[in-house]
Amino acid sequence: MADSQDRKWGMVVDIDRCTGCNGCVVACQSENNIPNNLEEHFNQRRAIQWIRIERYWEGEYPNVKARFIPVMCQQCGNAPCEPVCPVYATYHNEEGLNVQVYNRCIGTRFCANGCPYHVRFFNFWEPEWPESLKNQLNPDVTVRSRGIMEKCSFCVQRIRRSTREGERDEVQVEDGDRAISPACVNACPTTALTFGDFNNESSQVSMMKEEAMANRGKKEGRGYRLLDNLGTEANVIYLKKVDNSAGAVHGH
Amino acid sequence: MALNRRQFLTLMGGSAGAAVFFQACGIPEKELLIDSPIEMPEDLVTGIDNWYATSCRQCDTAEGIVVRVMEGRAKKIEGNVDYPINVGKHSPRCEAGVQGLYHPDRISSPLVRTGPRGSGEYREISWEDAIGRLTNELQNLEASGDQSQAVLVTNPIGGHLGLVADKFADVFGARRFTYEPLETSVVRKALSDVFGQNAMPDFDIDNSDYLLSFGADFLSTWASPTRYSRGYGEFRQGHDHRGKLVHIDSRFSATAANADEWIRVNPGTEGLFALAVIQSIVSKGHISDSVVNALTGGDSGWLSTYSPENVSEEIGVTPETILHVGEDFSHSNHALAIGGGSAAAHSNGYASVKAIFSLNHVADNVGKKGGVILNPDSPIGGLEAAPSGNSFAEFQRLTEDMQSGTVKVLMVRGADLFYGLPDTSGFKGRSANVPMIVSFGGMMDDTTSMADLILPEHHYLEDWGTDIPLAGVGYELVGFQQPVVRPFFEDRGDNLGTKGFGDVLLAIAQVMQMDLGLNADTFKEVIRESARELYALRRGSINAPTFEAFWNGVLQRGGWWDVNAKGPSSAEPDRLDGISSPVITGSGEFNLMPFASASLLDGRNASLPWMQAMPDPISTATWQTWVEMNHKVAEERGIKEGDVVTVSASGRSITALAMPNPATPPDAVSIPFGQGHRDGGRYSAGRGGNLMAILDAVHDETTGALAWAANRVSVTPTGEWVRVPKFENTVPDFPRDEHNHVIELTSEDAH
Amino acid sequence: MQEHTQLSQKQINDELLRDILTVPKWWLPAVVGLGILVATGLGAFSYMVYHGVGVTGLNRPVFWGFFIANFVFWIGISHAGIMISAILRLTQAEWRRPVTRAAEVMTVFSLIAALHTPLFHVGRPWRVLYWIFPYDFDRGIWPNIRSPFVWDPSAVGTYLIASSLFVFVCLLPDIAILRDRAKGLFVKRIYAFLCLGFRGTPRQWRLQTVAGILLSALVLPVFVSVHSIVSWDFAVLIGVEGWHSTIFAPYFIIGAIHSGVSAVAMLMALAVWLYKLDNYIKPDHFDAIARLLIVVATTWFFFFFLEWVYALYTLDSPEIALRELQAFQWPYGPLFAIFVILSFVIPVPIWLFKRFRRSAKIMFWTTILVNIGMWLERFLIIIPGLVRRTHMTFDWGTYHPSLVEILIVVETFAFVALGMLLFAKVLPLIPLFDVKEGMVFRHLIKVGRKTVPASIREGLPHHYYEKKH
Amino acid sequence: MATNSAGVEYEAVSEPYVETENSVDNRKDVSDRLLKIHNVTSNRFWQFAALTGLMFALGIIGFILKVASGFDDKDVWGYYVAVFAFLMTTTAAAPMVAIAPRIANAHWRRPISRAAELWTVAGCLNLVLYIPLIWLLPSLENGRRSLWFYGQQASKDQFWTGFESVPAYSPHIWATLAIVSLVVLGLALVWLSCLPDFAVLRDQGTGWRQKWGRRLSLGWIGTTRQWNWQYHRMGIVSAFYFMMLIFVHFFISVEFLMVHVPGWIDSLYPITHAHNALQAGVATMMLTIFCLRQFGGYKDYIGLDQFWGLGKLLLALSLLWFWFWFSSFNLFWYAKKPSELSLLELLISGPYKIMFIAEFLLVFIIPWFSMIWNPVRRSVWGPAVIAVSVLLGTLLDRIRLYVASWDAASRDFVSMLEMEMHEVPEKIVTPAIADIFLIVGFIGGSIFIFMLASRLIPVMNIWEQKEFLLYKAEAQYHRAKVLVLGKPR
Repeated sequence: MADSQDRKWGMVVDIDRCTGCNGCVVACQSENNIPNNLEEHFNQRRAIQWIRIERYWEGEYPNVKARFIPVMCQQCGNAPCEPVCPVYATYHNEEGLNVQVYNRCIGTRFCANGCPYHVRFFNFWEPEWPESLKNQLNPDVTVRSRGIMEKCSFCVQRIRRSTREGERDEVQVEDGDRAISPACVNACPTTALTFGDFNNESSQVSMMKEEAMANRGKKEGRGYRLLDNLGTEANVIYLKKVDNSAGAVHGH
Repeated sequence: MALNRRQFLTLMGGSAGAAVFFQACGIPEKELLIDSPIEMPEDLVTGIDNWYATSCRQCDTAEGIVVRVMEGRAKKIEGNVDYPINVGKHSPRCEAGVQGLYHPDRISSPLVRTGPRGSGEYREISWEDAIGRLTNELQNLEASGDQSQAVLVTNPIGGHLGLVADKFADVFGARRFTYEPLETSVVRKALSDVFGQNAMPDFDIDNSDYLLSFGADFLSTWASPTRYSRGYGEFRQGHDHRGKLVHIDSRFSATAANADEWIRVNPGTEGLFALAVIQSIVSKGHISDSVVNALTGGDSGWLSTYSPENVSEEIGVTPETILHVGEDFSHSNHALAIGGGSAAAHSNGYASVKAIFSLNHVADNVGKKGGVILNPDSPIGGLEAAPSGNSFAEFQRLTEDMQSGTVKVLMVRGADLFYGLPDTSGFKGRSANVPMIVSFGGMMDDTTSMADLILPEHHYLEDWGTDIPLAGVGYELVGFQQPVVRPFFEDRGDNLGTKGFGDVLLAIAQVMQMDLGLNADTFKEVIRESARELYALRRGSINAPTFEAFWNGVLQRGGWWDVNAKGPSSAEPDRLDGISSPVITGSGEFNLMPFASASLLDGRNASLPWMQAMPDPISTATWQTWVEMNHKVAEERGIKEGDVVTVSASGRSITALAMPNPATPPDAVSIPFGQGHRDGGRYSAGRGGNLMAILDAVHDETTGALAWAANRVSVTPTGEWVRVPKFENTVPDFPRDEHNHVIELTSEDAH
Repeated sequence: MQEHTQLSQKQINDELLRDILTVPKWWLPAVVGLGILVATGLGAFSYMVYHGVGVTGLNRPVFWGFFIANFVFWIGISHAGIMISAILRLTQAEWRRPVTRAAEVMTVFSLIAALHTPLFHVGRPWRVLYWIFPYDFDRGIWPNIRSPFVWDPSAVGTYLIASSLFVFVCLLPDIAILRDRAKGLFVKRIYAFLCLGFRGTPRQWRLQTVAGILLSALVLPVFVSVHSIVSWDFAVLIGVEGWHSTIFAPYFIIGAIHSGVSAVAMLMALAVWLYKLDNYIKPDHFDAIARLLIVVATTWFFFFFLEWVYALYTLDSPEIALRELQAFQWPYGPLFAIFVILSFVIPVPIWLFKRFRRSAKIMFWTTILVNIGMWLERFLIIIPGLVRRTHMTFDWGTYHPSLVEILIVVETFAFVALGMLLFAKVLPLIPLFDVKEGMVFRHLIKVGRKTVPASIREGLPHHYYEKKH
Repeated sequence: MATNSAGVEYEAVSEPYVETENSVDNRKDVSDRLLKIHNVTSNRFWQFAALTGLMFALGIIGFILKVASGFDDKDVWGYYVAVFAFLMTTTAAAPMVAIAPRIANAHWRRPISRAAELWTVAGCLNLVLYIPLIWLLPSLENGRRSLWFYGQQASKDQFWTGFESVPAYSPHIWATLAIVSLVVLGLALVWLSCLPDFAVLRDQGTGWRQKWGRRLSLGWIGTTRQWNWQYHRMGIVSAFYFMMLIFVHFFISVEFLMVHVPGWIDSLYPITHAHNALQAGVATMMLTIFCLRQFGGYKDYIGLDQFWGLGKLLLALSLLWFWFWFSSFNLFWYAKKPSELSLLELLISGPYKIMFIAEFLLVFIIPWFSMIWNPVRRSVWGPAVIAVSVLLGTLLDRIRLYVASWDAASRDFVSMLEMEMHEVPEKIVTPAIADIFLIVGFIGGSIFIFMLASRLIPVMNIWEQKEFLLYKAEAQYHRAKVLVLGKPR
């Protein structure tokens, strides 16, 4: 990867666009060979969703609101999960991604405790598919065995593939290319998710970040990071929801 | 060597106790080899992938999709960037297509029933045999001259498949029914009256700045959710002015959750609300007289009986609410009103929806930016969008015929009658009098498992097809569906495996020497032929020197469209009538607010694990049928989350899991459709409760459609408790974010 | 002092070796019973390895549970040995003598018990090799030394080796005696081999003493580091509310000493009861250890108090929510109450009374209470934090241990008990030579009308031997 | 060489334990000899006293200057608080050297316990120094974080909202109570332990000493009952003094340090603060007994044993210092929370870096790596030199922490409510002339007071010395004479 050194992948999530439709969730499941979450997995609170929609309630009937926020691995620049892994199963790659090396992982689950966003998932059981459904599995993504951690990878397999094919055909993978965007980003019907390279000033995410973080705190600057006070330097920027309901009580 | 290493590692692995155990039970070798992490699996070259364009059949809007195919297997579905309806976007349901394709419980060859009906005992037969048996029956009818005793029921299918089915039916003389559990006939009729169009118009949510939606959960399930969601995204942040969404509904739906204001009205009074808004606007005179006359038929006197003051009582809101909605609506530049869903599912549904859509005439946005965009007719003669389903009333009549034995052959395709028709219709019982039920289902469902003969059809990813969108995009569009993979069961040979529905009909027609007038003997040919008509037009998205080039272009881009071939730019308002108050049956203490599950819709996707496991936007519940009720009410009744409750409406009842939340109106409970299949593969059979079954037979006055939102139910705990399978974790209260630590909000004035 | 009884060396040998050379009748049933428990535990472990960690009650976000709590507990217990024998040795506390051996042996066994659980709880136990050993299996990458989980095995390992050595060095003279008294050639041979030809020459004694003192001095830093590191397994994480507290290292250590020394006191009582060692373990010893316990317990409670004060001092809503959960909400509230009462409120006031301090029975029960309390303490530090009462209320979790976990935890207890029993069967649980030395050192001084126990002062500064001007 | 039955070798003691020119076992002689030393006051003493008195005068000037400068801007007061804290960690902690070994029945304490207790007299200065701080202590009304949980900014649904009834000025009240009671307890302690010696002054003393001896000895005649009471009272008062000392440090470290630095949540710090005090206290005593031995004429009584004992203590304490420091530093540095990183910058890596490094050397490196050698521990000069380094280090530590945090508190970019410092003061606060006066003056002042007090109160604990004679004996062990020490229970 010749040019990979100076890439820093990031995402911008516009909560004001998100409708909580779970499109991203299913897209992610289908792209990343996430085992089928059966009923018992939900009941054991061991369901795996690399990206999840969190729903928060505000107020009581009739002045009630449900807020949705998609939460995936924030690919922290200063990730709490990284230093604590005893076997380097999780490390920071040269493109600013927080990658999980499945075959090194022994499942101490230290990283999962370190993660303040709870986006790391553990394979408590051996993942199983009916024989015929295995035909759907994505050959670019490892099927994780039991006993190891897994988490959102920004669909690193897509980044790799498109970069590789880009090199093969001597074309630059340009910003916002669907081939390099994660499955959730391509799926999102309302374009709430935008993916790109923060190191490239002209990329859409960079400009959105610029615009959003420029005047933080003010009304027009909607950008913020999740639990920023922990100093994780997350590479996912959230754009605040705008609440213009009559008599809105929340907000700053 | 391997064994040594394995012993070495296991023994050294600190778990000598278990080592012996491994030796016995055989941990797979790969488990014990430590692979090189330098080579990330993502770095491995795994072959070349191709993306094929086709159209999705998971829901009624056939979205354009591209399917990633590697080594002859479909891997991933994404939206087709070119396709006008859902430019590159897609709904969560589309993704699950691949699971349908590779579902472990697909039927891999024609079956004939050996045991009693419903026993599920079948025997494989060859296609010749199967088609032979069906044609025999049909020929007998033909011989005895009562072809009308053959009935062909399908789901709403447009395009060429619809064409073939219709032709087959009327050439043979069979009765043709179209069935959809949650009927759109009310909305379709209302639309055609208000805008003079059979197909649904396109709603330019993108450019609108004030969106008034009545009952229609358009961000999740209603009509063309993906397209509307795309618009919604732009509507929110695409322009420098953020649009305002006001949702008027008797239930807190996903759309209500995203609305800036959710105005809760009593069930069945959405239309009244709309009418009151119209009245307030008319009385204020923010509207041209011509429109007023057109709407009121000359004298606007009768309208005043629907003034906010008069109806607010019945609607259950304050007159001020209606007035300020009227104000905002009439003062915004691009106001838009859409409605349907539960608003249409009442005895006054037709009148309500008509009033709702007439608001667009009041806003005078028909054919304008940010308004209602009308669709042109289909570019190909005879090729129509899918029709709305026959009304419930008609199906009741059909069951009576079945009772009287005038239905000999019942051919069902994609319509799960046994599941969807409420018990009041008596369909289940009366089906016993039908000598032969034929199903074309590719997978067992409640109907197919009752069939005597099963002719499994292809999955849509293996089959040809075309689509004239139900909710068009304002210009001519024909979607093309092509097989992206070879039939999964082709290894079973020509005489077993699956075949396309169209092909089977054509084959039958051939055997019976019926001329369908399609001058083609395979379904693909049919499509190719009419593609020639498109080619002949010499315009639109694909201009090619030769037909082959054109054909390839069409298949590559997943369809043909002509952005210049627009629909009419205006429509005459239709006269409005008064709206009667809704008929609500049942003696229970709660209004039953059914809703189409975001993933399972009316139940058609229940067999797919991803759909089952997809959290509901509001309750985040999965895999089950749940009852949303207000948490205060639940507390009073001592019901907590996960309590198994019996929901009974006028005699019939289902059990479901209580799911209290702060948003459900105290006087209502809402339950999703989609679960409770008797049969339907390992993932859905016998799971949850079938809400359809317990609905009472209330009809829409005009169309006779089933008013599925017009029941009152009682909820009684059974005393059992099971944990609701949901992704949301266990919390004492509902997840709240009072201090806006997680979701930060900026508060801003509406205008 | 009234208990001052000079025992002849023969009597000491006879009494202390009695149960080694003969089998008491309760011994076999006890061993069998414990053996069954251990076997069950290992069975449960194998079951877990075969089916996956899914058989535990762990879930998202509660990724650690009983196992880790148990791990911390046993590490805590293991601090008793060094506390008693090293620190008291360096400070020349006479009363330590009969107790040291039991404490050190318990250290060794509880360390092994502690090492069980982290191995058991990982997702793929058959791969832990390259976690624990800094040897890279030609993968070009070494273990991540930034991780406390790499510090852990090294520290605990060192501690285990050091304390085993310590035990062995202190055993040499006694094994020699066993060699001389053992009947049966084979047994003799074994003891002969084990005692490395110890014959009690002055040089051997000098070496043995020096080795003991050196080891106890050198093991002290390890002693401190082990539990600090264990505490950092939690404290380095900002992801879990309530764990990231600077006081954790000292707090864990003082807690460890609290539970460890209590465990030793319990052992002493047991020894008196099982092996009839009233001649060696006297009320005086209980008195001394109880006074030590009072100091330790109070200090520990102060640290505990500080941890809480600072949690509340942050006024951070998740922190407050966590504390509310820990102290007031089901199921942790009641457990919390029990923990505080058992590990401090009940025992310490009791120990304040000399009468109770000097009663083996009361010391036995109070110290058992303390250890129940301290196990709960570990549980209450780990789980309530992990159920994540954070701002992301959507992910608040719960945790219920499964049978497998409980069985394995029970196994660790059974294992330590079994280990002690077996040890006591083959080697003396009370150091003969140390007791004898004590007898030699012991003197009496008459002050006015009352006699005061006194002892020969060891290691006087050398300048006493210089001739002055 | 002798070998006992267990085989342990023994060197015989060739001389009696207390090394005096001509060894005595007679208790009367002990008191006579000690009184003799006590009664004479050399000129050197007066010269030194005059010097310290002069320093004290400077201190008073500095004090007045400070108070005159007003209480508004905090950064001016940084050094002042530092001096206060320093005295709290030295003079107030020194008595622990008497208390702790006494509880542990360590005989080596006997010659130095009185000197240790005597330092409490200097505690009066701390009280004086504290008074202006009452006005400087921020009240709870501006919603600052505090031990007293006056949590205006805490959300209402929290279980301890009851604490909101805490008056806004509770820190002031508690602080005053704590410090006053510490000083009172200290004075009580020294008086109690002096009772028998006052009696000796009364009986054998002359002139004004005898007069004061009569007044202060409270009719001590040494009955058994009086002795029992004596032991009990001393036990109780010492215990209370210890607890109060810990509390005061807990208190100071929070109310005078942490509240001023947003995001400084360091639950270990009170322990560290108290521990620094113990360390400095030991150092103070080392220096004290060094002076007493070299210049005070107590050479015969303050043997190497005392230096050895203190040396071992200091060795352990300096190791502990590192451990405590590392425990918190490691967590702050590892977790990389912005609030904590800025804290590290303020206190360690920022403008005060040099100070920190110096302190690290003086308080940990030097003591640890020198004291680790027995020869150094067992010498007279070694401990004395190291004591100086430790005291210097402690002074630096106090200046670094207090000046830095009070400086931070005075900045406008820091509000009491915040949990994080967004900026860190970029340069060190230079001491004003008044500050230097204060530092020099009040350190000198404490010594001055100590010296004056030592004229009336014997710095050598006569009765404990005498008592010791009872508890030691020489025993014949085989061919050797060995020392036997009694440990009363």
